[in-house]
Amino acid sequence: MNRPAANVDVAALPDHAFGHHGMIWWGTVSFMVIEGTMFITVLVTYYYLRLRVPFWPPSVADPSLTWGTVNTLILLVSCIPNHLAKKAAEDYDLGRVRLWLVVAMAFGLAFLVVRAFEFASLAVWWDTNAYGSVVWTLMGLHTTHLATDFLDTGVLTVLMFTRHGRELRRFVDISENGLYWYFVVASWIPIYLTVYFAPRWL
Amino acid sequence: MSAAAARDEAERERRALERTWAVPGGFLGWFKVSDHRTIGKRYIVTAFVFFILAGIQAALMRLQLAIPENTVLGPDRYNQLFTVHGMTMMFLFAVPVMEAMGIYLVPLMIGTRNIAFPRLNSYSYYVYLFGGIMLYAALFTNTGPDTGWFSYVPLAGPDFSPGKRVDMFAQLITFTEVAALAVAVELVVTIFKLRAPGMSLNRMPLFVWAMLATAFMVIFAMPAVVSSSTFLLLDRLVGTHFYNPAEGGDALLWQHLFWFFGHPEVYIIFVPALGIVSSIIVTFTQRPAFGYTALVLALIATGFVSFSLWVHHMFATGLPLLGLSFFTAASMIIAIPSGVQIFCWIAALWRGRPRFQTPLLFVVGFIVIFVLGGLSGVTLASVPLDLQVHDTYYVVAHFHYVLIGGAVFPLIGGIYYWFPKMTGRLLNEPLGRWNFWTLFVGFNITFFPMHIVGLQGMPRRVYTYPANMGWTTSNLISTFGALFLVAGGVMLIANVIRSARSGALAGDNPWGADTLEWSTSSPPPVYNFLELPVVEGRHALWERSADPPVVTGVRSDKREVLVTDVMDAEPVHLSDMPIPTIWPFISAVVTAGFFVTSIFTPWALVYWAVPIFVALTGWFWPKQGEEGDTLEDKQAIPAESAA
Amino acid sequence: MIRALIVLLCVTLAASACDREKRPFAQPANTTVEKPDPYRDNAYGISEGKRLFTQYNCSGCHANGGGGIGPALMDDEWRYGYEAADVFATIAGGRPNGMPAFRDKVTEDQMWQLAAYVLSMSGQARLDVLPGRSDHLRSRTAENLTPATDRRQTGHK
Amino acid sequence: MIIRSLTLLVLAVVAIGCSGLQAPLNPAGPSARSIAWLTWTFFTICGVVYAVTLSALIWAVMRRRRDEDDSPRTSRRLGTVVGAATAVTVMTLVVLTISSIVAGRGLTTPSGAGAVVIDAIGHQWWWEFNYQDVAPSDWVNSPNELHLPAGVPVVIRALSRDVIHSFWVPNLQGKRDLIPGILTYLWLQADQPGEYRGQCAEFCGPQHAHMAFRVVVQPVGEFQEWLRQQRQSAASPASAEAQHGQDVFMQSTCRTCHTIRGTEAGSRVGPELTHVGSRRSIAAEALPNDRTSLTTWIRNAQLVKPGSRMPPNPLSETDLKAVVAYIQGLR
Repeated sequence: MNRPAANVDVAALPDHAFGHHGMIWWGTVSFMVIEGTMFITVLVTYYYLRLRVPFWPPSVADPSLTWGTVNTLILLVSCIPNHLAKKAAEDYDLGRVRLWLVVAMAFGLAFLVVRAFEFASLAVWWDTNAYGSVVWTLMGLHTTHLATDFLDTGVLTVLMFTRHGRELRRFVDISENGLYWYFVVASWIPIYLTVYFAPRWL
Repeated sequence: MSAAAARDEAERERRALERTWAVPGGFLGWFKVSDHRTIGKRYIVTAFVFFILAGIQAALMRLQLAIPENTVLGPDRYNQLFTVHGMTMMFLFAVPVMEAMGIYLVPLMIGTRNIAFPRLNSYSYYVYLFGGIMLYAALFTNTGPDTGWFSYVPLAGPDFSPGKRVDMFAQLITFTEVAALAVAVELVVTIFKLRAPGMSLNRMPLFVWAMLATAFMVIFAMPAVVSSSTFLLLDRLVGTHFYNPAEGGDALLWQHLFWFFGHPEVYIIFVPALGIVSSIIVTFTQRPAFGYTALVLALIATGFVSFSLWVHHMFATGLPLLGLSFFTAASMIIAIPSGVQIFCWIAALWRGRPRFQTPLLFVVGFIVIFVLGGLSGVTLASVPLDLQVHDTYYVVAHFHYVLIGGAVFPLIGGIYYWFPKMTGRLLNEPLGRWNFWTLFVGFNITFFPMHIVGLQGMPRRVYTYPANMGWTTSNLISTFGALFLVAGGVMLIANVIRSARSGALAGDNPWGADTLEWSTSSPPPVYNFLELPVVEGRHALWERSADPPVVTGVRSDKREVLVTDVMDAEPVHLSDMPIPTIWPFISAVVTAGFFVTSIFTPWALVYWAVPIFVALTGWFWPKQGEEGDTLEDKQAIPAESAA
Repeated sequence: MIRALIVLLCVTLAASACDREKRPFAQPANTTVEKPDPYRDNAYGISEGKRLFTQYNCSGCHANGGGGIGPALMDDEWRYGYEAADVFATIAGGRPNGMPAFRDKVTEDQMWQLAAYVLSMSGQARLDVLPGRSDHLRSRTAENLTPATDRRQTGHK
Repeated sequence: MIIRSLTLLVLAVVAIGCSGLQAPLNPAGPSARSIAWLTWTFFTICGVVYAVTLSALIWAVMRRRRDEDDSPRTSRRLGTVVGAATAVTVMTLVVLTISSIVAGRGLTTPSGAGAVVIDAIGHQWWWEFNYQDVAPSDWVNSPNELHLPAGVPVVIRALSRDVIHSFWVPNLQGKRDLIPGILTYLWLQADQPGEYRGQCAEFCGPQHAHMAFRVVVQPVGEFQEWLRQQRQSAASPASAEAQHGQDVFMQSTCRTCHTIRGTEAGSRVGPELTHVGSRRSIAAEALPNDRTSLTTWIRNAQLVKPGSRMPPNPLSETDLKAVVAYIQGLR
């Protein structure tokens, strides 16, 4: 039987799409919004607690800048391999994807190690006072994101070395994973400024 | 080709779809299921089970309060009951059941074959289920939270709430928020990316708009309470000082964070109900929605304004009055969108030819009750007035009017409305009318006197009261009314059980409704639609041409759905829905294990890190039978269509 | 099989949780407790003990368990025994060199609560019943963060 | 149904009007009065709105249908009506908001000078009222009974020693939370001598329900007299039995928590008992202040207020009788 012309034929459409054309992007962005909101609530808590006391940090030393700054640099630089991996994925270049993912992993390892030193340099414990509590929570929350993103990227890297790596969909996953990596880095900037400079400037 | 050939063709297509979208069988299959209809139904049923449990608790409380100085329940048990009642209603019934309606209906309403991220969907269901089980295991082992669903610190803090009762509160929040946030993400993506071609935003059914607004409110409101309850858990478990004034913490911090979530929360419950009301009114007046744009804008406005009201729960804390006045104004403003919607609905009823069947009865009942609740809400927005009635039974009356009247009545109406679609059988109509009148009368007898006793100075959350205060009569009346509510609940359950087995067959579209879910069979087949529809107007089924156009070229040998663009729902690409697997269930189990363990020791994170990682990897690792196009196929695809 | 497992789980849950969460409010007027150490593994009793420890100014001599005029209570040294009954005896009857007798000043029930708390100070109770940090200036690590000492190795010294 | 609700509402108004000692709509002071006035304004306006909306609904549901209902003209008309209704709503809300803010401004500042300052301190589950004075020896501590001079503005300094409570005397003023770590002030004034009831309005644990207090408003002279009398140290035992009672009190668990000025009992754990005999009730309004209640309370308070901080006391019947006699003598 003959259909009216209005029928929509989609047989020729691809089985994946990058960026806001695809579903994965929307999912990733939604989760970024959720986690971003959570970061904001903790940051708001930090400044709210700041207003409750005359001196900041209350009765403890400022955190030392060294390791935090080192880590910030590592994170910023890690955007380069991340960007290249993302780009390689968007033009389906399996070889370069593999290469840059591995490099990104190396950076990931680096900032996880440095993060350990950061905790040591905070000069306060979570149960010393409310300041210590909120600082440790901020750092802990962000470290969780670093760790999960690191492992997530790790799984993807392994995946790209298997036969599944040849599936076009995976390149979308790589691209969106890159987006999430940017988010983790971006969310660190306000936290870095808060944890390390709020005690000095406020 | 000949008609016969075409019929065979269609039949072959149908068989193929049956095979592809088949629900996994067997014992394990039960845990693998990931289609939105099954999960949605499980969500709804579970939520109603919790609703019944919370109802029983309410009945017990009414029993205790029936007469002054009553000793049916001691303070210890009573406080656990009112706390768990509140938590269950908020976290285990109202929010989940509304999202569940979305899970079941949205994909059908927008003409697609499954919800986005179906595995996340089943994961969220199990996390929610385990959370509920944890809370009730706690209640039955005398570990029920006893500091109120708002659990103000320092009462809920380590110094004044020994044991693990409050930790159960904090962790239940984590459970339910994880589940709710997951569903919110699915709904946003489903609504934005899986709409049938032609269903541009301005043609979306009002229910879908409501679910979209709700999903966004969930996304922005719930992180606040996740943070605050985590702080509480940390204070109790590892000695942080977030809420310890002596060490720079602050008791009001909890209230700010909690109510920043807590106020949107009530709109998260209420807005989907508005969607249900609009759908029912459109169908039972058999007229296009009156003031569609106004209604949509009202939903969005409600969503926005609901984030600027939280302080009106804190008028008595002694914050500066100037600030309070702002929140008075904001709380007044939110009455405007609600008003607009009420007016539109009344206009729609005025203009249309309403058929007074049970669903519409519940909607009219909703208007009668909700307007009163809304008006008492307006009185509460006034700082001086609130200072007198805050934390009295007046407030109890108010929020039961807006939550039961504003959300549960439409919900039950919605159950009567969509039950035929979900089961293929109509609920019994006469019994439905009885059900409505019992609930309506019972509700008013129970909750109206609470306004009075509140204005007579009876505070909330008291396990008993003296005889000489003149509160006795009102309380006795309330308890008497509760009997009607119990009866009404029983009627609903009886009706559902009887009709599910022997109700009249519904057919595809028993009410002559306008939205897409009524175009497929009742109950819908595993693939929802034999041919994905193309939408030609705002009221899809009322505005479609004689021989309606459909989407062709979607493969039936794999779980393929059509992804369209956000604004105009133009086809963008095809996407394979993941096949059912056990991993989301396993992930939910380890998540639950982690949450419960972390009530008792901070090392939980260490113990469960590896299991969680394994489970999630197992979840995301590509499965047999869902391979997509590869680099090799790409060479084959012509350039222009690949771009 | 699965049912059996669930039952088992419930029983254990109930067993541990019910001791922990009991709120023994209405005791008989004349509290002579038969069972020694009635507040072992009872979070409410221990936290009441903690409250009384401050209100009855035990800290006056024992600091916050850190010790001062009186001996420290947070360490694992027990001159007069490490059972609740021993501690109870100490509180009730007093000891040489300054520990007064509280027999007539504090009800027996409250002395058991104090004993339970004193033991919990050095982490000698189930982790899930130990009190958390208090809403005061931080004067010590919260009880539930204090590492438990192995009672069998220590004891009389 | 609606009719029933409305009649109930009317009945309610009557009920509220005449019921008494803890009712916002039975004001006995300027603040409570302005709030009550505001309340009635709100109720009237909201009542009218409700009536109009419901009549509209009933009409919409009941009216006979016509053919021109579906004409676009009708829809346009309805649109205008809805628009108008919305406009009216907005104006009503503006009026309500302004009236609320105006009424609110009056609540924060004392109308007259010479305000008496009283500390209201919340404890689980009783109230402590401190009347400070230049000489600490002149301070008066009156648990669970707040005495106020009539017609004089009083400032309440609200604090809490443990969890959040809420100070609420509906007949005089709206409520104010007592929050640990935060000091807040509340102004109130009572016009006429009389007795009112206040109650904790923020959930504060097992005995939240039994955390009330008595407000005694006296003419200024009487109030001063009461203060003077309260400043006295405790009366010494009048009878042999009372004397025995005092001895028991001092040697038993009682003195561990309670203060009786003029004796060696000086602990601040529980309420001060120096003038307990003069108070109308005991246990934060849970029991009347008479022999039997006192006996029950001292023997095992847990039977009256399960979870309260007052422990059951192992006293022999004679000792108990004696203590009660002694306590009652502390006027």
